[in-house]
Amino acid sequence: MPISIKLEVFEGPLDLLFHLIEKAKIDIYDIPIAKITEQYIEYLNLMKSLDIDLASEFLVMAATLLVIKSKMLLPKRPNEEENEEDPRDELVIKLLEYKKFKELSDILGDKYSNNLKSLFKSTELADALIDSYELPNEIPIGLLVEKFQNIFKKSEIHKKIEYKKVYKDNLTIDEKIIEIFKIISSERWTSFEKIITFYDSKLEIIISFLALLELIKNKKICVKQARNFGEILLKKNRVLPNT
Amino acid sequence: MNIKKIKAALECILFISGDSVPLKDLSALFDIDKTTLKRIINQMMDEYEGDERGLRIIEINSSYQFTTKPQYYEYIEKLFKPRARAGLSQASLETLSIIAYKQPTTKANVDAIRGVKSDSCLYRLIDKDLIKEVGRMEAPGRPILYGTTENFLRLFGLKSLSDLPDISNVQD
Amino acid sequence: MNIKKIKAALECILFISGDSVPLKDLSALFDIDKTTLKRIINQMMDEYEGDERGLRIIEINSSYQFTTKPQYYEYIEKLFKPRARAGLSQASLETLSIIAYKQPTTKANVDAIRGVKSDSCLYRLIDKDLIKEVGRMEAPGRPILYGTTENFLRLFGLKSLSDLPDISNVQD
Repeated sequence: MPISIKLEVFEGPLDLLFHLIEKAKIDIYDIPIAKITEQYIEYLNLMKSLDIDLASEFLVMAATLLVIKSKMLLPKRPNEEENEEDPRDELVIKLLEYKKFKELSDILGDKYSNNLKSLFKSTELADALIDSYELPNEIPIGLLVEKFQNIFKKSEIHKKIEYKKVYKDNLTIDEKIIEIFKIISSERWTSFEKIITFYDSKLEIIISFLALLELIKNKKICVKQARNFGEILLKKNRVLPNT
Repeated sequence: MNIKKIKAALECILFISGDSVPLKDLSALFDIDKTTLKRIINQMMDEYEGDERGLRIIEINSSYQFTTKPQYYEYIEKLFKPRARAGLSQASLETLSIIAYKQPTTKANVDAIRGVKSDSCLYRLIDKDLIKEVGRMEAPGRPILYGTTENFLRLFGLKSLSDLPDISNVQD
Repeated sequence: MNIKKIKAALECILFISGDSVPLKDLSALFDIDKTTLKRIINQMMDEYEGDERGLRIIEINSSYQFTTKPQYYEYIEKLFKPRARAGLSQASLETLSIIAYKQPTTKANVDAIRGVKSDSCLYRLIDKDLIKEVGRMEAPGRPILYGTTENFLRLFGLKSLSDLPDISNVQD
Protein backbone atom coordinates (compact mmCIF):
# COMPACT_ATOMS: atom_id res chain seq x y z
CA MET A 1 0.00 0.00 0.00
CA PRO A 2 1.43 3.39 -0.92
CA ILE A 3 2.10 5.85 1.86
CA SER A 4 -0.70 8.35 1.65
CA ILE A 5 -0.47 10.86 4.43
CA LYS A 6 -1.89 14.16 3.40
CA LEU A 7 -0.96 16.88 5.81
CA GLU A 8 -3.14 19.89 5.70
CA VAL A 9 -2.83 23.10 7.56
CA PHE A 10 -5.98 24.14 9.29
CA GLU A 11 -7.12 27.65 9.99
CA GLY A 12 -8.37 26.76 13.43
CA PRO A 13 -10.04 24.06 15.51
CA LEU A 14 -13.36 24.49 13.69
CA ASP A 15 -11.65 24.12 10.34
CA LEU A 16 -9.97 20.90 11.50
CA LEU A 17 -13.13 19.53 13.05
CA PHE A 18 -15.13 20.32 9.97
CA HIS A 19 -12.53 18.54 7.84
CA LEU A 20 -12.73 15.41 10.02
CA ILE A 21 -16.53 15.39 9.82
CA GLU A 22 -16.47 15.78 6.04
CA LYS A 23 -13.83 13.11 5.62
CA ALA A 24 -15.76 10.60 7.69
CA LYS A 25 -18.94 11.53 5.78
CA ILE A 26 -20.97 11.84 8.94
CA ASP A 27 -24.07 13.80 9.69
CA ILE A 28 -23.15 17.12 11.25
CA TYR A 29 -26.34 16.94 13.37
CA ASP A 30 -25.38 13.58 14.81
CA ILE A 31 -21.65 13.64 15.36
CA PRO A 32 -20.16 10.42 16.82
CA ILE A 33 -18.34 12.47 19.39
CA ALA A 34 -16.05 9.74 20.77
CA LYS A 35 -14.70 8.87 17.33
CA ILE A 36 -14.24 12.46 16.25
CA THR A 37 -12.56 13.39 19.52
CA GLU A 38 -10.12 10.57 19.07
CA GLN A 39 -9.27 11.65 15.51
CA TYR A 40 -9.01 15.26 16.54
CA ILE A 41 -6.51 14.47 19.30
CA GLU A 42 -4.62 12.15 17.00
CA TYR A 43 -4.16 15.01 14.58
CA LEU A 44 -2.95 17.34 17.33
CA ASN A 45 -0.40 14.72 18.36
CA LEU A 46 0.81 14.38 14.80
CA MET A 47 1.25 18.13 14.52
CA LYS A 48 3.07 18.17 17.83
CA SER A 49 5.44 15.44 16.72
CA LEU A 50 6.24 17.50 13.63
CA ASP A 51 7.00 20.48 15.83
CA ILE A 52 4.25 22.58 14.33
CA ASP A 53 3.09 25.38 16.55
CA LEU A 54 -0.53 25.02 17.41
CA ALA A 55 -2.65 27.93 18.49
CA SER A 56 -4.01 27.48 22.02
CA GLU A 57 -7.52 27.41 20.55
CA PHE A 58 -6.81 23.91 19.24
CA LEU A 59 -6.25 22.68 22.78
CA VAL A 60 -9.31 24.46 24.11
CA MET A 61 -11.38 22.65 21.52
CA ALA A 62 -9.84 19.32 22.51
CA ALA A 63 -10.95 20.01 26.07
CA THR A 64 -14.43 21.00 24.91
CA LEU A 65 -14.75 17.77 22.93
CA LEU A 66 -13.75 15.74 25.97
CA VAL A 67 -16.32 17.53 28.10
CA ILE A 68 -19.04 16.82 25.55
CA LYS A 69 -17.92 13.22 25.32
CA SER A 70 -18.13 12.74 29.09
CA LYS A 71 -21.51 14.45 29.28
CA MET A 72 -22.86 12.06 26.70
CA LEU A 73 -21.66 9.12 28.71
CA LEU A 74 -23.58 10.23 31.76
CA PRO A 75 -26.83 8.36 32.16
CA LYS A 76 -29.81 10.64 31.70
CA ARG A 77 -32.17 11.10 34.57
CA PRO A 78 -35.46 9.71 33.40
CA ASN A 79 -37.56 12.75 34.30
CA GLU A 80 -35.20 15.10 32.47
CA GLU A 81 -35.01 13.10 29.31
CA GLU A 82 -37.42 15.17 27.30
CA ASN A 83 -36.25 18.72 27.66
CA GLU A 84 -32.59 18.02 28.19
CA GLU A 85 -30.35 19.58 25.63
CA ASP A 86 -27.99 17.54 23.55
CA PRO A 87 -24.48 18.46 24.76
CA ARG A 88 -23.41 18.66 21.13
CA ASP A 89 -25.87 21.42 20.22
CA GLU A 90 -23.62 24.37 20.87
CA LEU A 91 -20.80 22.83 18.87
CA VAL A 92 -23.10 22.02 15.96
CA ILE A 93 -24.33 25.61 15.79
CA LYS A 94 -20.76 26.87 15.76
CA LEU A 95 -19.76 24.39 13.07
CA LEU A 96 -22.70 25.32 10.86
CA GLU A 97 -21.96 29.02 11.20
CA TYR A 98 -18.30 28.43 10.41
CA LYS A 99 -19.18 26.23 7.44
CA LYS A 100 -21.37 28.96 6.01
CA PHE A 101 -18.57 31.51 6.06
CA LYS A 102 -15.99 29.06 4.83
CA GLU A 103 -18.15 28.45 1.78
CA LEU A 104 -18.78 32.15 1.31
CA SER A 105 -15.06 32.84 1.51
CA ASP A 106 -14.49 30.28 -1.27
CA ILE A 107 -17.02 32.06 -3.46
CA LEU A 108 -15.50 35.45 -2.69
CA GLY A 109 -12.00 34.07 -3.25
CA ASP A 110 -13.03 32.99 -6.75
CA LYS A 111 -14.42 36.42 -7.47
CA TYR A 112 -11.17 37.98 -6.31
CA SER A 113 -8.98 35.77 -8.49
CA ASN A 114 -11.25 36.20 -11.51
CA ASN A 115 -10.87 39.92 -11.11
CA LEU A 116 -7.08 39.93 -10.71
CA LYS A 117 -6.52 40.44 -14.41
CA SER A 118 -8.64 43.58 -14.62
CA LEU A 119 -6.34 46.52 -14.15
CA PHE A 120 -7.09 50.03 -13.00
CA LYS A 121 -5.31 53.17 -14.01
CA SER A 122 -3.29 55.13 -11.49
CA THR A 123 -4.56 58.54 -10.42
CA GLU A 124 -1.29 60.04 -11.66
CA LEU A 125 -2.90 62.06 -14.49
CA ALA A 126 -5.54 63.53 -12.18
CA ASP A 127 -2.93 64.27 -9.50
CA ALA A 128 -0.73 66.06 -12.03
CA LEU A 129 -3.75 68.03 -13.26
CA ILE A 130 -4.76 69.09 -9.74
CA ASP A 131 -1.19 70.06 -8.92
CA SER A 132 -0.98 72.09 -12.13
CA TYR A 133 -3.31 74.75 -10.75
CA GLU A 134 -1.84 77.68 -8.91
CA LEU A 135 -1.45 77.29 -5.16
CA PRO A 136 -3.86 79.20 -2.92
CA ASN A 137 -2.41 81.84 -0.60
CA GLU A 138 -2.63 79.61 2.38
CA ILE A 139 -3.25 75.93 3.06
CA PRO A 140 -4.44 74.97 6.55
CA ILE A 141 -1.72 73.07 8.37
CA GLY A 142 -4.43 70.67 9.57
CA LEU A 143 -4.57 69.09 6.11
CA LEU A 144 -0.91 68.21 6.30
CA VAL A 145 -1.20 66.86 9.84
CA GLU A 146 -4.19 64.74 8.87
CA LYS A 147 -2.29 63.18 5.97
CA PHE A 148 0.66 62.38 8.17
CA GLN A 149 -1.63 60.97 10.83
CA ASN A 150 -3.14 58.53 8.34
CA ILE A 151 0.25 57.40 7.11
CA PHE A 152 1.39 57.01 10.69
CA LYS A 153 -1.59 54.77 11.47
CA LYS A 154 -0.74 52.59 8.47
CA SER A 155 2.85 52.16 9.53
CA GLU A 156 1.68 51.23 13.03
CA ILE A 157 -0.48 48.53 11.46
CA HIS A 158 2.56 47.31 9.56
CA LYS A 159 4.37 46.85 12.84
CA LYS A 160 1.44 44.89 14.25
CA ILE A 161 1.31 42.37 11.43
CA GLU A 162 3.10 39.32 12.69
CA TYR A 163 4.98 37.59 9.98
CA LYS A 164 4.57 34.00 10.95
CA LYS A 165 6.05 31.17 9.02
CA VAL A 166 3.42 29.94 6.60
CA TYR A 167 3.41 26.30 5.75
CA LYS A 168 2.52 25.34 2.26
CA ASP A 169 -1.06 24.24 2.02
CA ASN A 170 -1.85 20.67 1.15
CA LEU A 171 1.70 19.46 0.88
CA THR A 172 1.43 15.95 -0.45
CA ILE A 173 3.83 13.14 -1.04
CA ASP A 174 2.51 12.70 -4.56
CA GLU A 175 3.45 16.26 -5.45
CA LYS A 176 6.88 15.85 -3.90
CA ILE A 177 7.46 12.67 -5.90
CA ILE A 178 6.77 14.55 -9.11
CA GLU A 179 8.95 17.44 -7.98
CA ILE A 180 11.91 15.25 -7.05
CA PHE A 181 11.53 13.25 -10.22
CA LYS A 182 11.75 16.47 -12.21
CA ILE A 183 14.90 17.63 -10.45
CA ILE A 184 16.95 14.48 -10.82
CA SER A 185 18.15 13.40 -14.22
CA SER A 186 18.92 9.91 -15.41
CA GLU A 187 22.59 10.57 -16.12
CA ARG A 188 23.81 12.26 -12.99
CA TRP A 189 23.76 11.53 -9.31
CA THR A 190 22.00 14.31 -7.44
CA SER A 191 22.38 14.94 -3.75
CA PHE A 192 19.23 14.73 -1.66
CA GLU A 193 20.63 17.39 0.65
CA LYS A 194 20.84 19.72 -2.28
CA ILE A 195 17.16 19.19 -3.07
CA ILE A 196 16.07 20.02 0.43
CA THR A 197 18.42 22.97 0.94
CA PHE A 198 15.74 25.39 -0.14
CA TYR A 199 13.00 23.98 2.05
CA ASP A 200 12.76 25.90 5.26
CA SER A 201 10.03 23.94 6.96
CA LYS A 202 10.69 20.70 8.72
CA LEU A 203 7.38 19.40 7.42
CA GLU A 204 8.41 19.86 3.81
CA ILE A 205 11.70 18.02 4.42
CA ILE A 206 9.89 15.13 6.07
CA ILE A 207 7.46 14.85 3.19
CA SER A 208 10.34 14.93 0.74
CA PHE A 209 11.98 12.07 2.59
CA LEU A 210 8.76 10.07 2.52
CA ALA A 211 8.54 10.77 -1.20
CA LEU A 212 12.08 9.51 -1.59
CA LEU A 213 11.21 6.26 0.18
CA GLU A 214 8.20 5.84 -2.05
CA LEU A 215 10.33 6.35 -5.16
CA ILE A 216 12.81 3.74 -3.96
CA LYS A 217 10.06 1.26 -3.19
CA ASN A 218 8.60 1.64 -6.66
CA LYS A 219 12.08 1.23 -8.13
CA LYS A 220 11.86 4.54 -9.93
CA ILE A 221 15.23 5.70 -8.67
CA CYS A 222 18.59 4.31 -7.55
CA VAL A 223 20.03 5.56 -4.32
CA LYS A 224 23.43 5.30 -2.75
CA GLN A 225 24.80 6.37 0.58
CA ALA A 226 28.48 5.69 1.26
CA ARG A 227 28.21 5.63 5.04
CA ASN A 228 25.71 6.16 7.83
CA PHE A 229 24.43 9.75 7.92
CA GLY A 230 26.42 10.39 4.77
CA GLU A 231 25.24 12.16 1.67
CA ILE A 232 22.32 10.47 -0.06
CA LEU A 233 22.76 10.43 -3.81
CA LEU A 234 19.97 9.62 -6.21
CA LYS A 235 19.39 9.24 -9.91
CA LYS A 236 16.62 7.99 -12.14
CA ASN A 237 16.41 4.32 -13.02
CA ARG A 238 16.96 4.15 -16.71
CA VAL A 239 14.88 1.07 -17.41
CA LEU A 240 11.61 0.49 -15.72
CA PRO A 241 11.83 -2.95 -14.13
CA ASN A 242 9.09 -5.42 -14.83
CA THR A 243 6.98 -5.72 -11.76
CA MET B 1 -25.44 69.04 -25.22
CA ASN B 2 -26.17 65.94 -27.24
CA ILE B 3 -25.65 62.35 -26.14
CA LYS B 4 -22.60 61.84 -28.32
CA LYS B 5 -20.84 64.77 -26.71
CA ILE B 6 -21.75 63.59 -23.23
CA LYS B 7 -20.31 60.17 -23.97
CA ALA B 8 -17.14 61.72 -25.35
CA ALA B 9 -16.77 63.98 -22.31
CA LEU B 10 -17.34 60.98 -20.01
CA GLU B 11 -14.59 59.10 -21.79
CA CYS B 12 -12.20 62.00 -21.15
CA ILE B 13 -13.14 62.25 -17.50
CA LEU B 14 -12.87 58.56 -16.74
CA PHE B 15 -9.53 58.44 -18.52
CA ILE B 16 -8.02 61.37 -16.62
CA SER B 17 -9.45 60.37 -13.25
CA GLY B 18 -8.22 56.79 -13.12
CA ASP B 19 -10.23 56.51 -9.92
CA SER B 20 -14.01 56.12 -9.80
CA VAL B 21 -16.16 59.19 -10.43
CA PRO B 22 -19.51 59.55 -8.58
CA LEU B 23 -22.69 59.73 -10.64
CA LYS B 24 -23.82 62.74 -8.62
CA ASP B 25 -20.69 64.73 -9.57
CA LEU B 26 -21.24 63.88 -13.23
CA SER B 27 -24.90 64.78 -12.99
CA ALA B 28 -23.98 68.22 -11.59
CA LEU B 29 -21.26 68.66 -14.18
CA PHE B 30 -23.50 68.02 -17.19
CA ASP B 31 -26.59 69.44 -15.53
CA ILE B 32 -28.55 66.29 -16.36
CA ASP B 33 -30.70 64.39 -13.89
CA LYS B 34 -29.16 61.22 -12.52
CA THR B 35 -31.71 58.84 -14.05
CA THR B 36 -31.13 60.11 -17.58
CA LEU B 37 -27.38 60.20 -17.14
CA LYS B 38 -27.40 56.70 -15.73
CA ARG B 39 -29.25 55.52 -18.82
CA ILE B 40 -26.62 57.12 -21.05
CA ILE B 41 -23.79 55.56 -19.06
CA ASN B 42 -25.45 52.14 -19.20
CA GLN B 43 -25.65 52.50 -22.97
CA MET B 44 -21.97 53.40 -23.04
CA MET B 45 -21.16 50.39 -20.87
CA ASP B 46 -22.86 48.13 -23.41
CA GLU B 47 -20.90 49.68 -26.25
CA TYR B 48 -17.64 49.07 -24.41
CA GLU B 49 -18.49 45.39 -24.04
CA GLY B 50 -18.03 45.09 -27.83
CA ASP B 51 -15.13 43.19 -29.36
CA GLU B 52 -13.03 46.13 -30.43
CA ARG B 53 -12.80 47.61 -26.97
CA GLY B 54 -10.16 46.66 -24.47
CA LEU B 55 -11.66 48.73 -21.68
CA ARG B 56 -14.92 48.43 -19.86
CA ILE B 57 -16.78 50.72 -17.49
CA ILE B 58 -17.60 49.30 -14.08
CA GLU B 59 -20.02 50.62 -11.49
CA ILE B 60 -19.07 50.75 -7.81
CA ASN B 61 -21.51 52.32 -5.34
CA SER B 62 -23.00 54.57 -8.04
CA SER B 63 -19.56 55.67 -9.19
CA TYR B 64 -17.99 54.78 -12.52
CA GLN B 65 -14.51 53.73 -13.46
CA PHE B 66 -12.56 52.35 -16.40
CA THR B 67 -10.89 48.96 -16.07
CA THR B 68 -9.09 46.77 -18.59
CA LYS B 69 -10.73 43.59 -19.81
CA PRO B 70 -9.02 40.54 -18.28
CA GLN B 71 -8.41 38.82 -21.61
CA TYR B 72 -5.81 41.46 -22.52
CA TYR B 73 -3.88 41.13 -19.29
CA GLU B 74 -1.15 39.07 -20.96
CA TYR B 75 -0.19 41.95 -23.26
CA ILE B 76 -0.03 44.49 -20.47
CA GLU B 77 1.95 42.04 -18.42
CA LYS B 78 4.47 41.46 -21.19
CA LEU B 79 4.92 45.16 -21.85
CA PHE B 80 4.83 46.76 -18.40
CA LYS B 81 5.35 43.92 -15.94
CA PRO B 82 2.92 45.44 -13.47
CA ARG B 83 3.21 44.38 -9.88
CA ALA B 84 0.59 41.67 -9.52
CA ARG B 85 -2.02 42.11 -6.83
CA ALA B 86 -1.24 39.69 -4.09
CA GLY B 87 -3.50 36.74 -3.44
CA LEU B 88 -5.44 36.45 -0.21
CA SER B 89 -4.93 33.59 2.22
CA GLN B 90 -7.81 31.39 3.33
CA ALA B 91 -7.64 32.98 6.78
CA SER B 92 -7.88 36.47 5.32
CA LEU B 93 -10.75 35.47 3.05
CA GLU B 94 -12.64 33.94 5.98
CA THR B 95 -12.15 37.06 8.06
CA LEU B 96 -13.11 39.28 5.16
CA SER B 97 -16.27 37.37 4.33
CA ILE B 98 -17.46 37.48 7.95
CA ILE B 99 -16.91 41.24 8.03
CA ALA B 100 -18.54 41.70 4.63
CA TYR B 101 -21.74 39.89 5.61
CA LYS B 102 -21.94 40.92 9.26
CA GLN B 103 -20.80 44.51 8.96
CA PRO B 104 -20.47 46.53 11.05
CA THR B 105 -18.94 43.94 13.34
CA THR B 106 -16.25 43.56 15.99
CA LYS B 107 -13.05 41.54 16.15
CA ALA B 108 -14.54 39.50 19.00
CA ASN B 109 -17.39 38.46 16.74
CA VAL B 110 -15.02 37.44 13.93
CA ASP B 111 -12.90 35.47 16.41
CA ALA B 112 -15.97 33.68 17.75
CA ILE B 113 -17.13 32.54 14.33
CA ARG B 114 -13.67 31.46 13.14
CA GLY B 115 -12.73 29.85 16.43
CA VAL B 116 -9.28 31.49 16.35
CA LYS B 117 -7.78 34.93 16.89
CA SER B 118 -8.00 37.05 13.78
CA ASP B 119 -5.80 39.99 14.76
CA SER B 120 -3.13 39.63 12.13
CA CYS B 121 -5.72 38.95 9.41
CA LEU B 122 -7.55 42.12 10.40
CA TYR B 123 -4.38 44.21 10.22
CA ARG B 124 -3.50 42.76 6.87
CA LEU B 125 -6.96 43.53 5.49
CA ILE B 126 -6.75 47.10 6.79
CA ASP B 127 -3.33 47.41 5.22
CA LYS B 128 -4.70 46.22 1.89
CA ASP B 129 -7.52 48.75 2.19
CA LEU B 130 -10.18 46.02 2.10
CA ILE B 131 -11.69 46.79 5.52
CA LYS B 132 -11.69 49.84 7.75
CA GLU B 133 -12.86 51.03 11.13
CA VAL B 134 -16.39 52.33 10.80
CA GLY B 135 -17.13 53.28 14.38
CA ARG B 136 -17.38 52.00 17.93
CA MET B 137 -19.93 49.68 19.44
CA GLU B 138 -21.99 51.06 22.30
CA ALA B 139 -20.95 48.31 24.67
CA PRO B 140 -18.45 47.90 27.49
CA GLY B 141 -14.97 48.71 26.22
CA ARG B 142 -16.50 50.40 23.17
CA PRO B 143 -14.96 47.87 20.76
CA ILE B 144 -14.05 48.97 17.23
CA LEU B 145 -16.54 48.13 14.49
CA TYR B 146 -15.21 47.07 11.11
CA GLY B 147 -16.75 47.28 7.66
CA THR B 148 -15.60 46.83 4.07
CA THR B 149 -14.18 49.59 1.89
CA GLU B 150 -14.95 50.77 -1.62
CA ASN B 151 -11.70 49.13 -2.68
CA PHE B 152 -13.15 45.81 -1.51
CA LEU B 153 -16.03 46.21 -3.96
CA ARG B 154 -13.63 47.19 -6.74
CA LEU B 155 -11.21 44.29 -6.27
CA PHE B 156 -14.00 41.72 -5.93
CA GLY B 157 -15.93 43.06 -8.92
CA LEU B 158 -19.02 44.02 -6.91
CA LYS B 159 -21.30 46.94 -7.71
CA SER B 160 -22.37 47.41 -4.14
CA LEU B 161 -22.77 45.40 -0.95
CA SER B 162 -26.15 44.17 -2.17
CA ASP B 163 -24.21 42.53 -4.98
CA LEU B 164 -22.55 40.12 -2.52
CA PRO B 165 -23.26 36.46 -3.33
CA ASP B 166 -26.50 35.45 -1.68
CA ILE B 167 -25.91 33.99 1.75
CA SER B 168 -29.10 31.91 1.53
CA ASN B 169 -27.65 29.90 -1.36
CA VAL B 170 -24.93 28.75 0.96
CA GLN B 171 -27.02 27.82 3.95
CA ASP B 172 -28.40 24.39 3.54
CA MET C 1 -4.83 37.35 -33.64
CA ASN C 2 -7.46 39.32 -35.48
CA ILE C 3 -7.51 43.08 -35.99
CA LYS C 4 -10.32 43.62 -33.50
CA LYS C 5 -8.35 41.95 -30.75
CA ILE C 6 -5.23 43.91 -31.60
CA LYS C 7 -7.18 47.14 -31.40
CA ALA C 8 -8.69 46.15 -28.08
CA ALA C 9 -5.29 45.21 -26.69
CA LEU C 10 -3.85 48.51 -27.93
CA GLU C 11 -6.64 50.36 -26.12
CA CYS C 12 -5.68 48.59 -22.87
CA ILE C 13 -2.01 49.31 -23.33
CA LEU C 14 -2.39 53.00 -24.14
CA PHE C 15 -4.84 53.38 -21.24
CA ILE C 16 -2.63 51.77 -18.61
CA SER C 17 0.52 53.45 -19.88
CA GLY C 18 -0.90 56.98 -19.95
CA ASP C 19 2.44 57.79 -21.52
CA SER C 20 3.62 57.18 -25.09
CA VAL C 21 4.40 53.63 -26.24
CA PRO C 22 6.94 53.04 -29.06
CA LEU C 23 5.74 51.34 -32.25
CA LYS C 24 8.72 48.98 -32.14
CA ASP C 25 7.70 47.68 -28.70
CA LEU C 26 4.14 47.13 -29.90
CA SER C 27 5.38 45.41 -33.05
CA ALA C 28 7.48 43.00 -30.95
CA LEU C 29 4.60 42.45 -28.53
CA PHE C 30 2.07 41.44 -31.19
CA ASP C 31 4.68 39.90 -33.45
CA ILE C 32 3.42 41.95 -36.38
CA ASP C 33 5.66 43.93 -38.71
CA LYS C 34 5.74 47.67 -38.11
CA THR C 35 4.16 48.63 -41.45
CA THR C 36 1.09 46.46 -40.91
CA LEU C 37 0.74 47.52 -37.28
CA LYS C 38 1.09 51.16 -38.26
CA ARG C 39 -1.76 50.70 -40.73
CA ILE C 40 -3.93 49.22 -37.99
CA ILE C 41 -3.09 52.04 -35.60
CA ASN C 42 -3.83 54.65 -38.25
CA GLN C 43 -7.23 53.04 -38.77
CA MET C 44 -7.79 53.19 -35.01
CA MET C 45 -6.77 56.84 -34.95
CA ASP C 46 -9.43 57.60 -37.56
CA GLU C 47 -12.07 55.79 -35.53
CA TYR C 48 -11.17 57.78 -32.43
CA GLU C 49 -11.67 61.01 -34.37
CA GLY C 50 -15.38 60.19 -34.45
CA ASP C 51 -17.91 62.24 -32.47
CA GLU C 52 -18.54 59.79 -29.65
CA ARG C 53 -14.93 59.58 -28.60
CA GLY C 54 -13.35 61.96 -26.13
CA LEU C 55 -9.86 60.57 -26.51
CA ARG C 56 -7.59 60.56 -29.53
CA ILE C 57 -4.39 58.77 -30.30
CA ILE C 58 -1.43 60.96 -31.16
CA GLU C 59 1.87 59.95 -32.73
CA ILE C 60 5.14 61.38 -31.41
CA ASN C 61 8.43 60.08 -32.79
CA SER C 62 6.91 56.74 -33.80
CA SER C 63 5.33 56.34 -30.39
CA TYR C 64 1.64 56.43 -29.64
CA GLN C 65 -0.27 57.98 -26.80
CA PHE C 66 -3.83 58.70 -25.69
CA THR C 67 -4.74 62.32 -25.16
CA THR C 68 -8.05 64.03 -24.44
CA LYS C 69 -9.68 66.07 -27.18
CA PRO C 70 -9.36 69.80 -26.44
CA GLN C 71 -13.09 70.49 -26.81
CA TYR C 72 -13.78 68.54 -23.61
CA TYR C 73 -11.23 70.30 -21.53
CA GLU C 74 -13.87 72.50 -19.93
CA TYR C 75 -15.55 69.47 -18.33
CA ILE C 76 -12.30 68.12 -16.98
CA GLU C 77 -11.51 71.53 -15.58
CA LYS C 78 -14.96 71.88 -13.96
CA LEU C 79 -14.63 68.48 -12.32
CA PHE C 80 -11.05 68.62 -11.12
CA LYS C 81 -10.48 72.29 -10.30
CA PRO C 82 -12.69 72.16 -7.19
CA ARG C 83 -10.59 69.23 -6.01
CA ALA C 84 -7.57 71.52 -6.17
CA ARG C 85 -9.07 73.63 -3.39
CA ALA C 86 -6.86 71.77 -0.94
CA GLY C 87 -4.03 73.33 -2.94
CA LEU C 88 -2.37 70.05 -3.78
CA SER C 89 -3.41 66.58 -4.87
CA GLN C 90 -3.82 64.01 -2.11
CA ALA C 91 -0.67 62.25 -3.31
CA SER C 92 1.39 65.43 -3.17
CA LEU C 93 0.02 66.41 0.25
CA GLU C 94 0.97 62.97 1.52
CA THR C 95 4.47 63.22 0.10
CA LEU C 96 4.88 66.73 1.48
CA SER C 97 3.74 65.70 4.96
CA ILE C 98 6.31 62.91 5.09
CA ILE C 99 9.11 65.24 4.01
CA ALA C 100 7.98 67.91 6.48
CA TYR C 101 8.03 65.57 9.46
CA LYS C 102 10.92 63.33 8.50
CA GLN C 103 13.29 65.90 6.98
CA PRO C 104 15.95 65.60 5.83
CA THR C 105 14.88 62.45 4.07
CA THR C 106 15.39 60.56 0.82
CA LYS C 107 13.04 59.63 -2.01
CA ALA C 108 13.55 55.98 -1.15
CA ASN C 109 12.27 56.65 2.36
CA VAL C 110 9.20 58.51 1.10
CA ASP C 111 8.47 55.68 -1.35
CA ALA C 112 8.81 53.12 1.41
CA ILE C 113 6.38 54.94 3.69
CA ARG C 114 3.83 55.63 0.96
CA GLY C 115 4.18 52.22 -0.66
CA VAL C 116 4.21 53.79 -4.14
CA LYS C 117 6.70 55.68 -6.28
CA SER C 118 6.71 59.37 -5.46
CA ASP C 119 8.97 60.66 -8.24
CA SER C 120 6.47 62.85 -10.03
CA CYS C 121 5.04 64.23 -6.78
CA LEU C 122 8.56 65.18 -5.69
CA TYR C 123 9.23 66.98 -8.97
CA ARG C 124 5.99 68.92 -8.73
CA LEU C 125 6.70 69.90 -5.11
CA ILE C 126 10.17 71.10 -6.13
CA ASP C 127 8.61 72.94 -9.02
CA LYS C 128 6.21 74.70 -6.65
CA ASP C 129 9.13 75.59 -4.38
CA LEU C 130 7.73 73.66 -1.41
CA ILE C 131 10.64 71.24 -1.03
CA LYS C 132 14.29 71.37 -2.08
CA GLU C 133 17.48 69.36 -2.00
CA VAL C 134 19.26 69.96 1.27
CA GLY C 135 22.25 67.68 0.88
CA ARG C 136 23.35 64.12 0.29
CA MET C 137 23.13 61.16 2.58
CA GLU C 138 26.40 59.51 3.52
CA ALA C 139 25.33 56.12 2.22
CA PRO C 140 25.96 54.01 -0.88
CA GLY C 141 24.91 56.00 -3.94
CA ARG C 142 24.84 59.18 -1.85
CA PRO C 143 21.09 59.71 -2.31
CA ILE C 144 19.66 63.23 -2.31
CA LEU C 145 18.12 64.48 0.93
CA TYR C 146 15.01 66.62 0.74
CA GLY C 147 13.64 69.21 3.14
CA THR C 148 11.00 71.92 3.11
CA THR C 149 11.51 75.52 1.91
CA GLU C 150 10.74 79.00 3.27
CA ASN C 151 7.85 79.08 0.87
CA PHE C 152 6.47 75.94 2.55
CA LEU C 153 6.45 77.71 5.93
CA ARG C 154 4.71 80.75 4.44
CA LEU C 155 2.05 78.68 2.66
CA PHE C 156 1.12 76.74 5.79
CA GLY C 157 1.38 79.79 8.04
CA LEU C 158 4.27 78.50 10.13
CA LYS C 159 6.93 80.73 11.72
CA SER C 160 9.48 77.95 11.72
CA LEU C 161 9.68 74.18 11.49
CA SER C 162 9.37 73.93 15.28
CA ASP C 163 5.86 75.33 14.73
CA LEU C 164 4.79 72.06 13.05
CA PRO C 165 2.11 70.39 15.19
CA ASP C 166 3.74 67.92 17.55
CA ILE C 167 3.92 64.35 16.32
CA SER C 168 3.29 63.02 19.82
CA ASN C 169 -0.09 64.75 19.65
CA VAL C 170 -0.50 63.21 16.24
CA GLN C 171 0.22 59.74 17.50
CA ASP C 172 -2.90 59.79 19.66
